[in-house]
Amino acid sequence: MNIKIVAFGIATDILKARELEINIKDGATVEDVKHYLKATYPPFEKLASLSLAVGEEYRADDYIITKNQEVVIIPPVAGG
Amino acid sequence: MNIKIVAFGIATDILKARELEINIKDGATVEDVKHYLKATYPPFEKLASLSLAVGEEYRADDYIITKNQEVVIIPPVAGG
Amino acid sequence: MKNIDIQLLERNLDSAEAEAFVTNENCGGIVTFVGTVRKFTKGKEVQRLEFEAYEPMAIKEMTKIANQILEKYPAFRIAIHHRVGILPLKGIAVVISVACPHRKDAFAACQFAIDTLKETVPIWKKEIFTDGEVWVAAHP
Amino acid sequence: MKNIDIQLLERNLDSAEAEAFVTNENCGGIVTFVGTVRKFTKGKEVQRLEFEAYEPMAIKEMTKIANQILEKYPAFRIAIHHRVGILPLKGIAVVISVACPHRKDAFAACQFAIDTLKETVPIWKKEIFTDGEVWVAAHP
Repeated sequence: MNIKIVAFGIATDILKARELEINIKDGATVEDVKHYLKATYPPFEKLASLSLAVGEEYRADDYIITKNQEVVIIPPVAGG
Repeated sequence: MNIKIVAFGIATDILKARELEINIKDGATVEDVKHYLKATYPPFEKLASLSLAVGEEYRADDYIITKNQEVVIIPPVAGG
Repeated sequence: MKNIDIQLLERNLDSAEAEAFVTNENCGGIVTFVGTVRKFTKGKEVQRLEFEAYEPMAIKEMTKIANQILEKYPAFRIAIHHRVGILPLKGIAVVISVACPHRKDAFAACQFAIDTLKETVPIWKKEIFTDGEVWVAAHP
Repeated sequence: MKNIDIQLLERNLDSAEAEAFVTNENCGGIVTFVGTVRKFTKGKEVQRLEFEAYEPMAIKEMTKIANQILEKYPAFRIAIHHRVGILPLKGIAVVISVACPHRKDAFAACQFAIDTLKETVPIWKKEIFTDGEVWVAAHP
């Protein structure tokens, strides 16, 4: 299935894009997408943390992503 | 000796004056003045605390007051 | 009566606005945290900052913090204003103001709010130096 | 550079003045405490407050607190502004603002300052109700 990836902060620099579409197995989880990202873009391995959000909420590793969902990469936050 | 007493807050109400002069034995201490005040004006007994200042500093009970010094009554403070 | 004021702003923040929002006659203590841009990070001189936010989720996470404050503390009102975009030196990055009947709770609640904001709210900060730039906290 | 700003004022206090004084490019965290007049004390409605200060000693004691803050905490600047005279409902009685490089110290220092002020500074507060008045904290 295809899913849309949206990047912020340093993730934009790593992907060299704000958004991209990836093809991943049906029923992929948040953990699967993290593996995909780290394998495809090794700089993700070096970040202090890596979270994914779906539907404007942080999602746990076992969260199952469905077709056409937008997955947002949340690298270490630094507000304040 | 004579000393000048200056009152603030509720002490003004108790003394019914901002200032008064009292006659007390030579070499009287802060403790002696507190005893004098409590004996002469019983409402001082009922306050949550009673401190005296001389020269714009809080003084301990054994501080010796000298002639013509100004003794300031500091009832419980409530700034802020 | 609305008790929560959450804003992401691309203009100068003014702590007086947050304080005015939270002030109310039931509260005796207002504690306000203002986070400003420091001139030096690890000995390097910062030229300016750039804040980027995942805006809808940032608003949602800041609202969660505010609701937590109202549940966990005897707090009546809270304002959280965060800057986005380019910020010069000494500029204000964040203002958090909390009003409680008593001061001790206001200190605890305000500190909880900024500590949590720095952990959960999807906002990123880039420091721009004369000789480069870095995404703050990205790497261990 | 003067790092301490102590004032007793017979006009409306403005927290922005205290914050502006403490803001500096070495500090990332400013914590401000604002103490306001609450409408009800023990169920009775307050009409207004009157503050009386033993002014020279109050200034001296507030300066002591500020110096303690600069010694005990990694604080760069502190402002303490206290109201005297008649204060209406919701009026500001005190503003304390502290700037530190890091926020945790600014919270601790500001809280220490207001806690100590309430114990040591010779200022008295009279609450005026519709049916009488009382010197706050005078009796146990």
